[in-house]
Amino acid sequence: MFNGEVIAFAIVAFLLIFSALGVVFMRNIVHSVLFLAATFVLMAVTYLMLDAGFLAGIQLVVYAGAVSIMVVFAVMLTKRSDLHETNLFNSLTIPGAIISLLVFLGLSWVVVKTPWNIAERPLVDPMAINKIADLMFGKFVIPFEVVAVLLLVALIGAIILALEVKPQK
Amino acid sequence: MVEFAMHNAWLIPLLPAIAFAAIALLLWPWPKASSTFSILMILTSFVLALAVVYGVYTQPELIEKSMVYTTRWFSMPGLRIDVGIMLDPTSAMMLWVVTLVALLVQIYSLGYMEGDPGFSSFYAYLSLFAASMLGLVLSSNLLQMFVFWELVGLCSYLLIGFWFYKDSAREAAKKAFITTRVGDFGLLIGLLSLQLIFGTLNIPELAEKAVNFQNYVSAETLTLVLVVLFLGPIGKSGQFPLHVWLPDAMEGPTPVSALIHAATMVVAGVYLVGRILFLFKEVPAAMHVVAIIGGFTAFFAATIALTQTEMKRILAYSTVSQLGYMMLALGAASLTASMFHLMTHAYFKALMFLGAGSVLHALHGKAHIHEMGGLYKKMPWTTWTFVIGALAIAGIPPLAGFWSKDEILLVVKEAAHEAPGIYTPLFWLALITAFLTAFYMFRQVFTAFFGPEKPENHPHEAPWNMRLPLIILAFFSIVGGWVGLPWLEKGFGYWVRMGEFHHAEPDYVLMGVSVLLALAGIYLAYLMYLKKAIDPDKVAEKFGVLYKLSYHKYYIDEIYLWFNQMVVDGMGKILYWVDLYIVDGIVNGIGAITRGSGAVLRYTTTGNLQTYALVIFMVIVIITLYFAFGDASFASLFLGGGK
Amino acid sequence: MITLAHYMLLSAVLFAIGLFGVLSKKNAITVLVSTEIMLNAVNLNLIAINKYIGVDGFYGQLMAIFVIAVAAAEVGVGLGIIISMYRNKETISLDEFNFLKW
Amino acid sequence: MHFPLLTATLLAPVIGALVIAFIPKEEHKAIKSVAAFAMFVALFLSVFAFFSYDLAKGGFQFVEKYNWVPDLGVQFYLGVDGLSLPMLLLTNLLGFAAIFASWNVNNRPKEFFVLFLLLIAGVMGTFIAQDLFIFLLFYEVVVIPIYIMVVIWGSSKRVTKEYAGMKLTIYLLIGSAFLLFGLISIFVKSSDLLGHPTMNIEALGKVAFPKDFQITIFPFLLFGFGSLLSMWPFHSWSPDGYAGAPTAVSMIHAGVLKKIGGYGLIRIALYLLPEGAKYWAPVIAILATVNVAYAAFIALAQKDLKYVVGYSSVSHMGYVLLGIASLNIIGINGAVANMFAHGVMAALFFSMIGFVYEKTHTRYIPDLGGLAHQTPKLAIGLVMAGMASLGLPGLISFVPEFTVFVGIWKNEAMIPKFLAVIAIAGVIITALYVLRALAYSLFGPRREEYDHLKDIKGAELVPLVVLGFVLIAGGVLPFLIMDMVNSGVAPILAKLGATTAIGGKF
Repeated sequence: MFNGEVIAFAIVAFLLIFSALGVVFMRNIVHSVLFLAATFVLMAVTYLMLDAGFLAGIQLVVYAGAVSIMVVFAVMLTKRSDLHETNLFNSLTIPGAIISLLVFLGLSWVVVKTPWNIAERPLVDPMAINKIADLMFGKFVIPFEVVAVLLLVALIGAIILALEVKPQK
Repeated sequence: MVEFAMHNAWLIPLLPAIAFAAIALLLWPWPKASSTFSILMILTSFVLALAVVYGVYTQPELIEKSMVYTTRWFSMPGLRIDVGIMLDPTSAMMLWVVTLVALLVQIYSLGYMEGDPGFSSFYAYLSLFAASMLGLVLSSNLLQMFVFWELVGLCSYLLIGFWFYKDSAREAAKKAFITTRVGDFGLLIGLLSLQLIFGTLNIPELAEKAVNFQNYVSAETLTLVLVVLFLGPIGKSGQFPLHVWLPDAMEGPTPVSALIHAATMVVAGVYLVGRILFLFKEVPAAMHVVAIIGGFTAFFAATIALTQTEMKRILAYSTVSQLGYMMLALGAASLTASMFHLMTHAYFKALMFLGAGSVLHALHGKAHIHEMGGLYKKMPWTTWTFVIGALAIAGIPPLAGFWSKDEILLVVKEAAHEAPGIYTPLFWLALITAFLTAFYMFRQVFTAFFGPEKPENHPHEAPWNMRLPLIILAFFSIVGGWVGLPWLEKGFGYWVRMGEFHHAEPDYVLMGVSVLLALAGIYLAYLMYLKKAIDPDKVAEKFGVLYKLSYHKYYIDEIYLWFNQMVVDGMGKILYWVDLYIVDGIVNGIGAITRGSGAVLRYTTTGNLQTYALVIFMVIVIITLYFAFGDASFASLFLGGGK
Repeated sequence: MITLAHYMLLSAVLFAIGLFGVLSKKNAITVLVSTEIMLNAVNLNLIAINKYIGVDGFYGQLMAIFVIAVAAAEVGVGLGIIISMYRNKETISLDEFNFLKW
Repeated sequence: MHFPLLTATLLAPVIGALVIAFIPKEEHKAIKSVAAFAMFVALFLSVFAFFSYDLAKGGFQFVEKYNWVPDLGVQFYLGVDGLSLPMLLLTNLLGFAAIFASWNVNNRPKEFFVLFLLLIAGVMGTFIAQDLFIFLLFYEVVVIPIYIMVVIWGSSKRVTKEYAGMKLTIYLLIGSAFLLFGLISIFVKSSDLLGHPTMNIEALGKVAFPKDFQITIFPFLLFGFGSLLSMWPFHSWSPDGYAGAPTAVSMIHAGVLKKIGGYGLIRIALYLLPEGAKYWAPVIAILATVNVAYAAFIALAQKDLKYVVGYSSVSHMGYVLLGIASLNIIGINGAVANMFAHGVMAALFFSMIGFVYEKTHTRYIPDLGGLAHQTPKLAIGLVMAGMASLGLPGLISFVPEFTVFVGIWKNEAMIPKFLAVIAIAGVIITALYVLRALAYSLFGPRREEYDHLKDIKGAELVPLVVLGFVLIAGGVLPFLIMDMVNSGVAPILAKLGATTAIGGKF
């Protein structure tokens, strides 16, 4: 029962949940962000366990790399002198917790109750990246291009939003 | 010519209508052209009317069976209204009267209305009136008659209010229209009932069906219908209790009073009842109502006329009284007497109104007889023609009024043989009225035209175009009654009648009594107002309350005014309040509830992003829970699957 | 034996944690970051399903790539908005931003 | 393929609106001329349709029918019969006159005339659509322009124009909500009975709805259409709405829009649910009598000319309802003709009051007076409208009113005589308030403060001439309208008569 796979999953899952909780519960925003980076990395590990190496790579590059850095920049730009007590709960904590718990229970219930149509053999293909590329530049080329445009627009939008507004005279 | 006129009698009302249209659309900037065209048209109508009268005279069969041309006006299953013309001696007589008086009044107005800013429109209205009145006279269908009936009412309204810058004229016009409207309401209901009972409003067909009306309706119902219908004539012909508008109508220019409120329009009620007298004859109770209303009005109006001081008002009450006579004659089932008096009354009353107009013209609008006096020196034509009119109305032989009034007294006396309970008092009332008539007429004559001259007045005789109509009408006031002399074999009564012709023997006793009463009235007036042997003020004091009642017209105007202001307007105000605060209040209340709930519920919109997210997920949870534990089949309704 | 259900339950836990963060943190950055955790949870689901159910191709992974791309864009814009919020109000506490009302 | 006359009539104002949309907004003259021309074309086409309609043949003519949403049985079905044609003609007459009545609109004329032309197209559509769906569609097209026009170009007196516009719109929408419920029930029921969906009114008329269903659904249609027709107690939008609305909207609203209620009651409620109508007729009669008397009394207490006419139109709608309640061919003929007559006369009234307001900046009767001195032509117009309003014979409204009276007088079984007497007595009160309003605003001593007023002239005369002509022509030659109406009402009555006579007593 306790083979390597299970143990690895248990450890990764524990760490993942722990770091995610850390993101939410840390009272210092910097600590929060550190835990976030950990979460992203651990997520990449999970992907690897699911035989999605390419996705794991993307996860590392985009999330653990770019997004974390961006968040750090944001923290830096919005920081105040004292970084303690920068990441507090609001007045909705208890209802929020209840709702979150209920959502979790609901999701779990769905997961457990649904008779999943599990394939006989998991899809494991070393040439996955080729197949993905084929799909991306074949069947899904239009969404791909749209996402590209979206990224461009987001880029410009982010610049404009973050741009210093000159005080008008 | 005669043949042409008989078959194209519709031209008679059409020509003045053309004059109206031409003036209203085209000629109004040129007063001279307007009046000339209008007079030309009415003159042509007059000539055609003469031709028709002659034509009817040569065709005695029309007495029994009128000549009728009809055409469809509108129809639908169960309702067909025709319009047409109906020629018989009665309508021919009316054509003659209306065209004659209309023509003379239009000529008279040339002088009377000279220089008035509304000269053209005055002629337009007069033409429209002539057209409507002639149309009414010729109508073969009661609804058609009602149409013209209302149109003459409109003309009356416009002409009473002709000097609309006067508040009094404006009010009088309104009052006239509304008072007659009250009557028309009854008339309309009566017509509706007749239409539904008999299925037609064509007069000839009604006449055929009236004979055996039991096949259609019970006598009681028919009586009720006719009494309600009679409200119309009560209103139009100024009978009690709807007489109040007629004296006020004297606010209009005097030629209008002569034409509309003396000679023609006000007799429309009499004419209408005369036209359907065959129905009234079938149910005696309805006849009695007509007779009682007529007889009472004759007496009642005469008592008011005794104390009035405005010249035209005296004449107006006299008109009301004389119309009462005509109604009384109809109530005694005599079309002849009624129409005969209608005709002679048109002559002498138009004459007196035009004479009064001439006086007003000369005195620049002084209306009270006490402000006049000794006018006979400066205005001989006016005075003597007026005296002829007064003698005629008082009933002095051989003037026109004597013969017609005598005829009425005679028929009432005859009717009294059959129903003495009803007609005997009315007969005595009529006799007293004859006395009163003579008295108040000569009170006016002696006060205004004779007696000492007032130095502040500078009267002058009227111009020729005003004198000419006076002379012509005076002529007819003298000889007009001779067509109905009781000794004639085929006199007026042979031609204008309903039912069998029966030649009444002249009743010399009655003649003598009525002449004596008239002379007594004149003599009393002479004593009181010319010789001053009896002081009128003392008499007035002696009669105290009665005098006051008469002077204030029995306070009927005040009662109506009170009713109108308190009850009708009050009702309006109350209902408006109800509308504003209850009907609308409920509506606005619902609106307020909506707004109020919005004002409360808007606080759920906190503006906090996370609250919104919380609510969203809460709902997601609830829906999930519902799927988990609720009625899955209902859930599947949204999701589509699940079966 | 680790099955699909395990991964999905893990994903559900992460999703719930992210949701809790979104609902109950004051700091706008944390809220944004928490949504990233939720998105990651979704991605985890997609990839797991792709492995255990999706026998006929890599649609799940492809979808996850798109999600990542959109999420990256979202973070960029979101942080831009946060910075501009900070510039205007000198704070990024969401409790202070409640003018979306009445 | 014959010339699509009805579509052309319907499109004339729409095209006009499109053309105006491309005219620069400063070109007031051009905008107004285009609007006038578009309405002239529509008027010409509808007059042509009116006189080329084959009375002997009857039924629907100039029919155009295309399937639109087959799944719901919706057809784009236009056609006119003796019921629709007078209404179509009326719409275009009033539309044409209203363009000239608003000749002096200089505040955003472009938007005004575009909205106005769309409004006319919508109203026209409701009258010529023979499909329930299209009918409702056009009806909703009507509501929106009215709201905008009242709120922008209206006038605030007793109530603000915003309130008036809101009230008007909400009432119209509440009415249409009732209506929608009733019509959908009919549609669903008929689909069940027929086995296939249809929205075609003619086809629905052939369905025999169960009696209970008819009795249940009829009140929804009654109150839906009734609130359009300002049936008591759903009338209070009407005076406020007219008072707030600009002249052209008052004209169209009082003149034709209200008539959609009466038209719908006859065309849809009576035709589809005859037994329901018989059951509810006494209620209609009572409400209608209340309408007549109640509104007439309230009109007496009014001091604002537009309120007088507003309440007067509520009162007149009582006659229309009474005619419908009589449930016999005479009464219903009268009701339809009365709608036409009242449309012309109310429009003339409102256009003249509009000019009075434009010139004197007041409609408060005690502030007016003696206007006949300075503006005689305006006075003629008002007097004519007033006389028509009080049912003067020789003008258009007498014959219809008389016919309605015959109708209700005839239906002794359902309408007690005293109701009829009260209703007829309404003519006295009508005379009272009309003559008062006329007397105190037009007649009386000359007022010097109005000496500078100019009488109506040029384009302003068009409403008076056009509507006045119709008033007189319709009054002198009533068969022109009555024959047409009769041909349209007869088939509906044939169906009503075919149903078993039930007392309808409560």
